[in-house]
Amino acid sequence: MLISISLLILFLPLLSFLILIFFGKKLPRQGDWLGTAILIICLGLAFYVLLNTGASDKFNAIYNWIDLKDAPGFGPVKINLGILIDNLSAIMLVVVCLISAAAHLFSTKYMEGDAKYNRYYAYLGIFTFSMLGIVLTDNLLMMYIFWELVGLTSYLLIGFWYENPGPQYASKKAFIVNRIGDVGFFTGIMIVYVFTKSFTFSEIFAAIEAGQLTGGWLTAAGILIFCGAIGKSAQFPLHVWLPDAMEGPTPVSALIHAATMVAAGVYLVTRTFPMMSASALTFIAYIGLITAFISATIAITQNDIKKVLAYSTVSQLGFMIMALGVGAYTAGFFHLVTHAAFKACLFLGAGSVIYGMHHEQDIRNMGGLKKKMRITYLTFLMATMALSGVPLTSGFLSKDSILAGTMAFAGLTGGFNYIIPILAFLSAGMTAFYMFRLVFLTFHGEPKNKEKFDHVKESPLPMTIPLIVLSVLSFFVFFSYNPIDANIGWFAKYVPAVQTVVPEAQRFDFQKGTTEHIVNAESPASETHGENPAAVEENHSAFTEAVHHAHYPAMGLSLFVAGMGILLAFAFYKWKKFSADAVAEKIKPLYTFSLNKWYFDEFYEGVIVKGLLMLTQAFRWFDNKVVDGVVNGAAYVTERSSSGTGKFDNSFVDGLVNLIGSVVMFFGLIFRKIQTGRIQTYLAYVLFGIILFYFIFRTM
Amino acid sequence: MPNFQIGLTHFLVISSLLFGLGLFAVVTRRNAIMILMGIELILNAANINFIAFNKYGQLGVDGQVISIFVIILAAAEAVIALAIVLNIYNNFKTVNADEIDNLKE
Amino acid sequence: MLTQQILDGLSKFYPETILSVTILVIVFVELFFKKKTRVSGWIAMAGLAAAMLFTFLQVNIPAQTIFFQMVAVDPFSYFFKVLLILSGFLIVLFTFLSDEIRSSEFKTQEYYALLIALTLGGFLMASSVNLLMMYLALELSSLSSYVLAGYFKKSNRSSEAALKYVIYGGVSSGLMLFGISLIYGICGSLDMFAISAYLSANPVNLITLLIAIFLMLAGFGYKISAVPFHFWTPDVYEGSPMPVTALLSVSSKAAGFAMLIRFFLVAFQNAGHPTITTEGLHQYITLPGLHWPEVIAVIAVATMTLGNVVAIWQDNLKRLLAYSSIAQAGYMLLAFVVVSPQGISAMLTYLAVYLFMNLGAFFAAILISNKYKTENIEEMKGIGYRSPLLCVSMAVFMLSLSGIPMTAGFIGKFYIFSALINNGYIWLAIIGLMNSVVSLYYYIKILKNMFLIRPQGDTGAVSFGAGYSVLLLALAIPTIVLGIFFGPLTKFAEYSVQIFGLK
Amino acid sequence: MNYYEIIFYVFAVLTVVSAGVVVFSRNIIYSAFALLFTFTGVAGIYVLLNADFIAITQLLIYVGGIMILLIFGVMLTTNVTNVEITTQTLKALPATIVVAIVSALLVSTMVSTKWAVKDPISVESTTINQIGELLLTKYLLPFEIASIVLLIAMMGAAFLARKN
Repeated sequence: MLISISLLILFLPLLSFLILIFFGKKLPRQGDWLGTAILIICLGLAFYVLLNTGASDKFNAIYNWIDLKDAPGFGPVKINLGILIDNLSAIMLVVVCLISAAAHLFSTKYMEGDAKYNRYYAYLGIFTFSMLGIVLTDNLLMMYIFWELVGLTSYLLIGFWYENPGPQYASKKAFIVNRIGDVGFFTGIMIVYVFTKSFTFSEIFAAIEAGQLTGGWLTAAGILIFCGAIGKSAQFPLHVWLPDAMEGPTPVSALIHAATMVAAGVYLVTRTFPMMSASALTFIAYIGLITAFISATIAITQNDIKKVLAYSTVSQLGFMIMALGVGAYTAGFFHLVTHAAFKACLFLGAGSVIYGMHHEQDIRNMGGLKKKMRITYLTFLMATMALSGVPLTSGFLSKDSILAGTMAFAGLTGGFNYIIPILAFLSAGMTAFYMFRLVFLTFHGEPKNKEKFDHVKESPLPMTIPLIVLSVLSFFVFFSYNPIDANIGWFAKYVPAVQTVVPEAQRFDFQKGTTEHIVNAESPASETHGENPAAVEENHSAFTEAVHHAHYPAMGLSLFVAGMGILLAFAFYKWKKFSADAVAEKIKPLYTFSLNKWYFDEFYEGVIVKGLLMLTQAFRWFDNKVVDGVVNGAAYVTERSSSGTGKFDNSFVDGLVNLIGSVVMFFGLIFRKIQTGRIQTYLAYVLFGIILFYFIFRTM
Repeated sequence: MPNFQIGLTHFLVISSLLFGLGLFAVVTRRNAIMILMGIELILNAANINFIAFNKYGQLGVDGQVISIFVIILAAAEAVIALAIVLNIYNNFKTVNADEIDNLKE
Repeated sequence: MLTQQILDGLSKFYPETILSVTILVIVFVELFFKKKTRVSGWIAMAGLAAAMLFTFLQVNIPAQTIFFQMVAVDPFSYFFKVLLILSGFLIVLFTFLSDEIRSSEFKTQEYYALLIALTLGGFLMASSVNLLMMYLALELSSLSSYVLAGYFKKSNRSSEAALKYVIYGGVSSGLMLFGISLIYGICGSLDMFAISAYLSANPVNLITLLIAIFLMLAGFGYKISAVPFHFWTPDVYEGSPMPVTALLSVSSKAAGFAMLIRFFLVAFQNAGHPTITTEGLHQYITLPGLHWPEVIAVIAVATMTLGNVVAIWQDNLKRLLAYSSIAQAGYMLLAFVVVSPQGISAMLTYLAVYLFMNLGAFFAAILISNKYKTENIEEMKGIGYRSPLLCVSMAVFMLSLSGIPMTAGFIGKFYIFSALINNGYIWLAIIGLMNSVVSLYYYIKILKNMFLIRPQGDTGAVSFGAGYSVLLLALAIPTIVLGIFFGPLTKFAEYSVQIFGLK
Repeated sequence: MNYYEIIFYVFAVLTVVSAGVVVFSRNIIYSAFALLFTFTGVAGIYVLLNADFIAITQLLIYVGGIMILLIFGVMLTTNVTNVEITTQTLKALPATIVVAIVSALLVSTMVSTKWAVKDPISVESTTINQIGELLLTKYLLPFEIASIVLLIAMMGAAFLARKN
């Protein structure tokens, strides 16, 4: 039953896509109501699924897709497709449907009058479909397929206004940068498949537990699969696509860059979490940390309202990844969910502002909007507080658990790893600062652009309703009735930590020994662990203990840094105690460094792209001089020996390819000429063919 | 002294010769009706085979029944082919197969 | 006793009987309609539907032969009957929607009667287990297709196609008949099971048998357009009315394959008594000294290679599709080289998939020629912007024909190549793959013209009626869906070959 | 040489020579009439092979039907009053070689193969009874299908040949 409902949820958006792309133009209002209605239905169904899925429930439907029996030298080749509904996918279903429905509704006004209105809604539909596919699948292969589909559809959405060079460039960049990560992802999948002969998560975990994939290969597989997340979730060093992707329509940014596509990477790591070895986890943690820190520093100086949000997204994604890396599984996923709501709210709020300001995006030209856009302001402020980690918000809960997790991790592993909590707290402080800076510059103070300001009106209802809904969801009550401790909320109970399946030698010290009896008790292990909440209590006992101890210090510290950040923002932009410009002047090198986004794009452009170009130049030189020399030499000899054989082609490889091409074309031409149009010639050929066959085969 | 006793082989040689002559007509004669005559020769050759094998293999009269069907089919095919040739003549004012080569390559 | 036997046979012969009656009804009813009418088309549809219904009733019938071992009723023929009816249906719809045929001033009663006759011939080709019956069925289907190819009497191209077809077909079937007569001489019977029994029990002159096989191959090869018996294909395909071309490329080819498979497997693989292995699979045993799988391998490689390399040079869409369908026949023959249930079921899977994608390509071509009045690829520049649905569907069919993943064509090729590799024919698989790469070139060429070059001159959108769109989608959606959910299809194909050949 | 052999050779020569005339004659009318003799010769051979009914059928259908049809075809498509009734042959050399090889192959195979020949036994004077019986039992289905083939042929030919 739940499986059928989930299939319905999956395919309804696809239906919306098909109807809208083919018949959208003919429907009233180009069918936007259809897409929106479908998504709202999906949302309802998703809630139904969530309510009917217990914390330890697993509904799995498997369809045998390809069965090739035994392949020589490999074993049975069998590929299953499957749907898996468990706590993770149930929650993600709701999140994706919720944000998508909000974006649909919001767009009815925001995109009104666009020339490709129906196509826009169609794209939203197919994008939602692909994202839901990622969420619902129970195996890596299907996940990869939908992963690519998400990449493709996000390309369409980011480049929706492809008439302009900006979106064109941005969509290409997003696509290409994602491909780099996907290569790693695919390689990882293949490694896993070769060792475990399966794509299905539960089978893979069982096989790893049985020791079929260990050692360096296991770590490599983990890191390579994580590469997919690096691309999709915009982690360092592939984070460069996300800020540029702001060229797309703003509701799209809310959908793709708050809750769905970028969350897919985090979701992937969550799903594959049990197979990550200690080394892979450490790698993940540091990537997350670096991402969180760097993008927080960049966000401080950005002046485009969407760019600030973009870098803040990258930074928050870094937090989630880092949380998973340090083993704070629940906290990472929790942050994914809370962040989805308030970040979508922020993006849609930004959309509302941009709509009101007639496509003005520079915050230096805004100011004072508070009075004119009451609802937008309040919702935006609410979401900002959540993102900054102000108490009583959902963001406070989730960020606090992450920070506690990093502290616990540092405490347990010690040494250099203390840098993780230090930088994490710093980033959290910066987050509070740049978010309040954004609020002050946009909504407070004097309007900078009087002319535009006069025309500003509050956005219409279809735009404000999603804002209100999403901002309300930023309150703590939806996740835990205790405003300072998430651990006693339903969420932590619903998504308990999972048991790792990697061999003991490849676990962190604090993971060792503590769970041995559980592993034994559950053999043969065919499912992921953590089904029994009592067992989970004892799982990770060392880590859980440490987190517990770190909870209050972390909370205090995080309150402190957030407070400091907010205070600074007040000092700079509200009370004007200091001049931001003056400070920027003082630390000019740092400022420009941040403003220019750490020169990542320039670095890539300068070193990698240029380097590649130079490499190709070098190859061309090599080609021209050396290979050509050899070839020309050979040609010279050939020419000498048989005059007039003609020149060889410019380069060897080209020549070979062309040669094959020409051979094909040549034979094509010959065979084509055989087709004389004269029936009797044909018949003579037939007889000739029979004779030929006779003489070939009579000797056999 | 060669064996002049008439046997299966004699009939088969005749059928092979008919078959060869039919093929020759099909491949070399320009007139479409001549080609049809060639096809008839081929079918007759096959019929001789059926009946000869039938007699010398002691196979009842199955071969003869088969040859009846072949004759029926030959007639049907000739009818259709001639209708098509007439139609060609109406359109092209010629029935020379080698001049009708607009569809090619 | 005798009567009982005949009546029993008749009770398992309803689909064929219904088709025969449909022919008569069409001929009779048309006497009363002087004007152009679609009545006969509807009757043909009704007949096909009834035949389909009665075919479905045969789904679990035990494999057996009826009418004194003339035809078999078994899952294998069942598979082909379903395929043939499906394509018959679609062709009737194509005819309804083709401007070419609608604008012709002829009455169409013969057209539908001939179409049904061709389908009936295909039914019998797929199910006959006696060479005489097989030859008769072949002639029935050929004779109707000769007339169909020349259906536009006033058109030079159409009548030229008919002439070439009838001469070529006549000679080929003559050669085949001579081959059959040799087989009769060698084995003393035309019953395939008797041939098989004779060959496995008695020593025969292999060279004579080989000559007989080659002569018969002329007949089979002409029907499935395999090199070197393919020469008629491009000329006839180009000249014939478009729905007829589609019919020839699918129905008649599928029936030819059915005949080929049954003849070779039953007669030469002593499939009357297949060995059953431990896994419950049939293992076919080739007669010692008879290397017919190698012959097929050579033909298959030649067929797909020639089809692909010549297709590169074509500018006429119909002609290109003709060469492409030659190449497709090559891929299918490739699977036949693997004389195992796996190979045969891969072949059947491909045939089913081919039905949708090839008919789809032809239907798209019909629509293009309806609206843009051209068959030339160069003149199709930018029409992707003018009729997106049509051209996207065309893209689906082209990509599927070339075997791009996530399309049905990929699944077909995938099964064929995996059957080849599993049985050690790695070289053949590699040649097949290389051919797929070559084929990509010309399929993409069409898409390039449609999508990458902006239309010049008139750029207004060209739309079609709902019927056209629905039919187009009805072909395009299976082409995609079968690329993802092909389990039932392959199960069906495996089921169709599993008791194949058992009496 | 007994009568049987003499008659055989007479018919054999008649068949092959007239077939040669069919193929090589430059005048299509001559070809058509030579074909008449070929068919008659083949009918004679059938008689020698104990196939009396088939011989009659051959004469009736081929000589009486198909021949007439072909001659009509010649008359309708060729301007008889014109002197140029002759039909030239194509560039014949390659074709001749191919056909010669095929024929030589066939003849040599026919001669060299050891056919499973059984000793002749006495046969009934006529085969009509047996043929009739077979047509309505074992060959019932082909018989019925043949009628459909004829129907289709008639219908198709009528369609193609009639004026609208």
